[in-house]
Amino acid sequence: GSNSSDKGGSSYKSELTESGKLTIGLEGTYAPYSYRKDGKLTGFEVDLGKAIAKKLDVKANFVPTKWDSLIAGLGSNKFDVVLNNVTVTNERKKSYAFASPYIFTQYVLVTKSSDKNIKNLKDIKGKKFAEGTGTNNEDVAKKYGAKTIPSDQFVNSVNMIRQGRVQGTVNALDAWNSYAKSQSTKGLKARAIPASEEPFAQVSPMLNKDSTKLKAKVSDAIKDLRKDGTLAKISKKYFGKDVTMENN
Amino acid sequence: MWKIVTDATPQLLSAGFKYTIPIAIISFIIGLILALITALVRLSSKKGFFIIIKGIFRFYVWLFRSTPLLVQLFIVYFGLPYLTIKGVFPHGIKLSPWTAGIITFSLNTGAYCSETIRAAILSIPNGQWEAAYSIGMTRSQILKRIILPQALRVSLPPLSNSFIGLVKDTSLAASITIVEMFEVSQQITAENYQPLLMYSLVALYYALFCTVLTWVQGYLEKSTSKYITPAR
Amino acid sequence: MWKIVTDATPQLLSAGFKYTIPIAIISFIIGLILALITALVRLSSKKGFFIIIKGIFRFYVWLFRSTPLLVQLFIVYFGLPYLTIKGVFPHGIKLSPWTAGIITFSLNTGAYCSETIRAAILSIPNGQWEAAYSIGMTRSQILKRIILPQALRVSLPPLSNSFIGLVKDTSLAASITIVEMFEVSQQITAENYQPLLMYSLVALYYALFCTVLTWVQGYLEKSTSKYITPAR
Amino acid sequence: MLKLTKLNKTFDGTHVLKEITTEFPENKTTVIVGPSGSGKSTLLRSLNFLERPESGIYDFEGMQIDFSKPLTNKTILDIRKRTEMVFQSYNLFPHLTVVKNVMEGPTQVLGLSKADAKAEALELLDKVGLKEKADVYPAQLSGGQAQRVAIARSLAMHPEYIFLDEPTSALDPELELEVLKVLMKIAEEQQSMIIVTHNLAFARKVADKIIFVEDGNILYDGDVNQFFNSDNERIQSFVNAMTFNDIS
Amino acid sequence: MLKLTKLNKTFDGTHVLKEITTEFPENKTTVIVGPSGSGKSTLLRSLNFLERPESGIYDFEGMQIDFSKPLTNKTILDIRKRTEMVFQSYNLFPHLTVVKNVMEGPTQVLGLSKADAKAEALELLDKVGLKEKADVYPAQLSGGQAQRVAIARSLAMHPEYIFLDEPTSALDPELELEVLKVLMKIAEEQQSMIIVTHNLAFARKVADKIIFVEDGNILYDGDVNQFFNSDNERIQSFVNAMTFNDIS
Ligand SMILES: Nc1ncnc2c1ncn2[C@@H]1O[C@H](COP(=O)(O)OP(=O)(O)OP(=O)(O)O)[C@@H](O)[C@H]1O
Ligand SMILES: Nc1ncnc2c1ncn2[C@@H]1O[C@H](COP(=O)(O)OP(=O)(O)OP(=O)(O)O)[C@@H](O)[C@H]1O
Ligand SMILES: [Mg+2]
Ligand SMILES: [Mg+2]
Repeated sequence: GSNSSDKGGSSYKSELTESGKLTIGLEGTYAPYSYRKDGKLTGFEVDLGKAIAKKLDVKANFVPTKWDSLIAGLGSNKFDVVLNNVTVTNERKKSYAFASPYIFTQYVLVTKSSDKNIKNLKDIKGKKFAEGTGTNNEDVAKKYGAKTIPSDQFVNSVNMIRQGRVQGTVNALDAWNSYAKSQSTKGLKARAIPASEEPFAQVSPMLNKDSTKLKAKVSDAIKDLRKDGTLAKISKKYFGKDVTMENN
Repeated sequence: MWKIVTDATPQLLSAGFKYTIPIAIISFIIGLILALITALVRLSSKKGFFIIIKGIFRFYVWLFRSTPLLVQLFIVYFGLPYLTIKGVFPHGIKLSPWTAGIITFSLNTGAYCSETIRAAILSIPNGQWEAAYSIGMTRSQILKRIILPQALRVSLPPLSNSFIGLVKDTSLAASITIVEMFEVSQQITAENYQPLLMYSLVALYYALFCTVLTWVQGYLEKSTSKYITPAR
Repeated sequence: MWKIVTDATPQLLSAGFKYTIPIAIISFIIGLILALITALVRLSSKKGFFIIIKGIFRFYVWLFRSTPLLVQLFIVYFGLPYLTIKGVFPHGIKLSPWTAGIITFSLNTGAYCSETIRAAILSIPNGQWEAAYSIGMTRSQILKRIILPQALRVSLPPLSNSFIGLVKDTSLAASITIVEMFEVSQQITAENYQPLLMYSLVALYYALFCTVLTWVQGYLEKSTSKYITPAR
Repeated sequence: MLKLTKLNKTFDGTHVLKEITTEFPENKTTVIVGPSGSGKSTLLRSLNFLERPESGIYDFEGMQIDFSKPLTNKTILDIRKRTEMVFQSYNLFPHLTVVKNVMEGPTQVLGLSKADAKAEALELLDKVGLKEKADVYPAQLSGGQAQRVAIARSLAMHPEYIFLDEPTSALDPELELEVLKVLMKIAEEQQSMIIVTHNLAFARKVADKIIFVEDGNILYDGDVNQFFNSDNERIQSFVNAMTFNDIS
Repeated sequence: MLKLTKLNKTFDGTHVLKEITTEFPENKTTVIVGPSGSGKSTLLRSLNFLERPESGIYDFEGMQIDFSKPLTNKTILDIRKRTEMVFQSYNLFPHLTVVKNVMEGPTQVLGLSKADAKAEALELLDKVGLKEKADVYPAQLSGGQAQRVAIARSLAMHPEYIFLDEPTSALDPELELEVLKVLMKIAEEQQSMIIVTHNLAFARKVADKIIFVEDGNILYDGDVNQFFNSDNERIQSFVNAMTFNDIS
């Protein structure tokens, strides 16, 4: 338990879809955020979910599903919270509540290494870019005038660049790093986008707007986890560095 | 590469046996029963109030054939909780993923297969009905003992098409939070970044199951055709 | 809510007319031709070298019925580029999304429909072959003029099942980067966060198209059955 | 006694049975003769409700049925149980073996045990000379054999009335004779029968009453000898036709 | 002249045609008689390759066919074009109108124009008394009508040989007579015909040669008058059966 939420007592528990459990929605197909290793769901967000649940004094219950289902499921109370690398945007704030951020994501611009035309985001105008439908990566690519091609997994985006089907992808630097750790990046180049060019995206737990008490509780938990170093620890485990601080 | 295969296999098979196969089999059985009832109702020549019942079944077939299965799953699982009926469902109809999945897959299969069964029944010559009628058999006796055994032979290949299609469609269950075989393969892909390999592997396991089904189909085709002189 | 519908409709319909409907229609036509050829080859009683050809068609049907359509699309689009054949395809077979989509959907439809057509041909009584043979008609004349017109009647409902299924399956084209109707609905959902509403809306447009197909099916069923005395 | 009063039946506007009024006495054999397409089959099928005349009264052993009114299923089933039809085109059940074809009615409709039904079925198959074909499927029978099975199947139901639509038209004279002998024996046992036939020699032997139908009208209805010695020109020419005296 | 030498045919081990050796003269009518199941249909169907005997030599107008060797499609097609079969069970094409049934062969196989084929088809339908049924579908015909269409369909092909398998068994005596008259007329025009029939009166009138088959063997093969006046007991009892003198 933490002191800062004592005024609400444990009344947030009445907002849980399943009593005694924090039901967490995620895709499970996005390393290193959430993915399957040796038959078990693992990843940064899985560890984070467990840590938050512990702070809330409930059990963590992970429910992997598709992106659209994550949104729909929050609406019809199938999940309490979505931990899926969701970036906070003004548009999303209209429909959902966001607890305090746990990752600040730097963007990366991935292209063929032979590509001399695309150096920074301004150069992607009119180019074909592979982006996940509904992601903030897609938003950024669109903002800079790229023509986006749907691609539901990061690895498919990379393959499309290799096969010359698209010119590049705007993605999370962390996703790229994770890929580069185990796969060859021959023929590809990646340029991390500095915050001055495009501000880092804030990744937060997404909740139903009605779950006000739960939201406060989750925010407190994240703040606690940041304070006690847990956040940095699991970030190092999965990203090899701390991505949980603003301007990391 | 070999390691990826041996690592992934137990996970894939466990999901297959826990979700993919049971969902496919249970839904197909329920769907077949539904399809049979639907075909019989739609073929009935009863008049009066029965017209309304026929209309309902017509609507059901239309609805489930005309809309995407994914949307059907979505609405049953995520949409029904909004459907509050005072007294009966004060908090909406909240189904577990399993229940929602089985219901939707069954209804969908039932709609498609009812068309197949309807066509097969219509293909049996009238003389068969007449001979059975004049023995004094009731409509349901005739259906059970004379028409359906012959209709089965005609409808086996398209019904098996539907079953095999259903096996693959169970992958949509991932969208209502059931981590079936295909979803597992995608989760593993997220770590090993080998989508082509993983997809081929999961396709292999689908193929194994479907091959067994094809054998069953072949066996049933033979055993329901033994009274037919060979066609050329 | 009304605004969401009116905003989304033109985008959905444009994707529907540009991708969903053309892909479905073209693939179905090619698939039907393929299915017919496959069914005829598999029913042929020719011996010798032809056995190998029959084996190939058997394998084709097995392969495309047994594996998920999504995997097929994936392998044709993402996998074939790795298939370098010296001299012929030095850089692998790189197909455009359209080509890959049409090829895969056609092959898939062909495999399923070949089973339907095979069953329908087998359901025509032997006496029809014999009467036509003794007039001196060739096998292909008999098929074209005597057997297939009668088989069409039996196979219409299951074939229409396949077509309607295909219309919905075109949504998988999104995985090979074709922004068809369903993908558009997901893109809009990504902005407005109303998946249930958007899914229902896109389901409505699928339903409209499938309803037209159901009408066509009904019309064809009537016009191919006019020589039959009504069943009871 | 079956009585028909003012029976009318049309097919797509063609009047095929015109104000038919006649009766079929019980324990007797009534033979219906007439040219092809005259309506004999339609008349016979109406007695079993396989055709539904538009109007007319059908008196089945005192039970009054008005064809211009809707019929209840009970009435139809009741009369079908008490009557039996043998078809021009056999209509054997192709998916059942010969003996099972004969057993189907007794086990399903009369509720006989399988053993009893089988014993009687084999007896009846013996009667029509087909005991050794008991276990083959109808597709393997020659035309004559198939028709004999159909006759056995109807006899197995011990019906009050048997309706036979050209029961021996596919049999060669020898086997026709055997079957006719069986039918004669049943006739002698006072089984009520109504037979449509083109075999006037047989009609003459077996008929207690003869009905001559032409173009949907009854032209003759009564005594057998009077029919064959009629001085009506139409009847004379019809009767003479069968002797093939006219073949040049 | 068609000649068969030592023809053998088995069905699933049952020997139904045993060392059949006989000939069918051209410009003559050969009649095959015999009890049901004796193999008459099988014999006739072998002449048209609808059945494939295991062994035997078939001499078709000088063309030698050895059944123990594989047959070429050309041979089969050639002989089928020059012969025509009328079936016991009509086998009309249900999806074509009556006149189109008759036109199918002439237009598709002989290459006649539609107009010519139609004119002749209507003539032939007139010959069998069915001109007014030209535009209905087979399902709407009575049994007798259907068989007459089948006969018209075969006549339309002007075959060298016509094979008829109980062509009139479903016709009533009056119309049978008309059809028989047509067949007699064709016989007089020296059309080669092979007819399986149970109508011995007709056989006597029309046959130039008679073959009596029993149990897969030819018991008699030769002159018609000798057959009917034979002192062979088996033949006598077969011939007598048709007069129904034995009906008690
Ligand atoms: N289902 C039907 N639809 C339309 N017309 C029909 C139908 N069945 C019979 N007919 C017509 O009704 C008339 C009487 O037919 P029916 O079968 O009763 O004759 P039939 O006397 O039994 O002839 P046959 O001796 O040839 O069997 C015929 O002209 C026939 O064409
Ligand atoms: N497809 C088949 N499979 C097995 N046995 C058959 C088949 N066709 C005919 N038979 C058998 O072969 C024998 C001869 O049959 P076929 O039809 O030639 O007799 P038929 O002389 O024409 O008889 P009918 O006068 O009754 O038409 C019969 O015993 C029959 O049961
Ligand atoms: Mg009749
Ligand atoms: Mg025969």
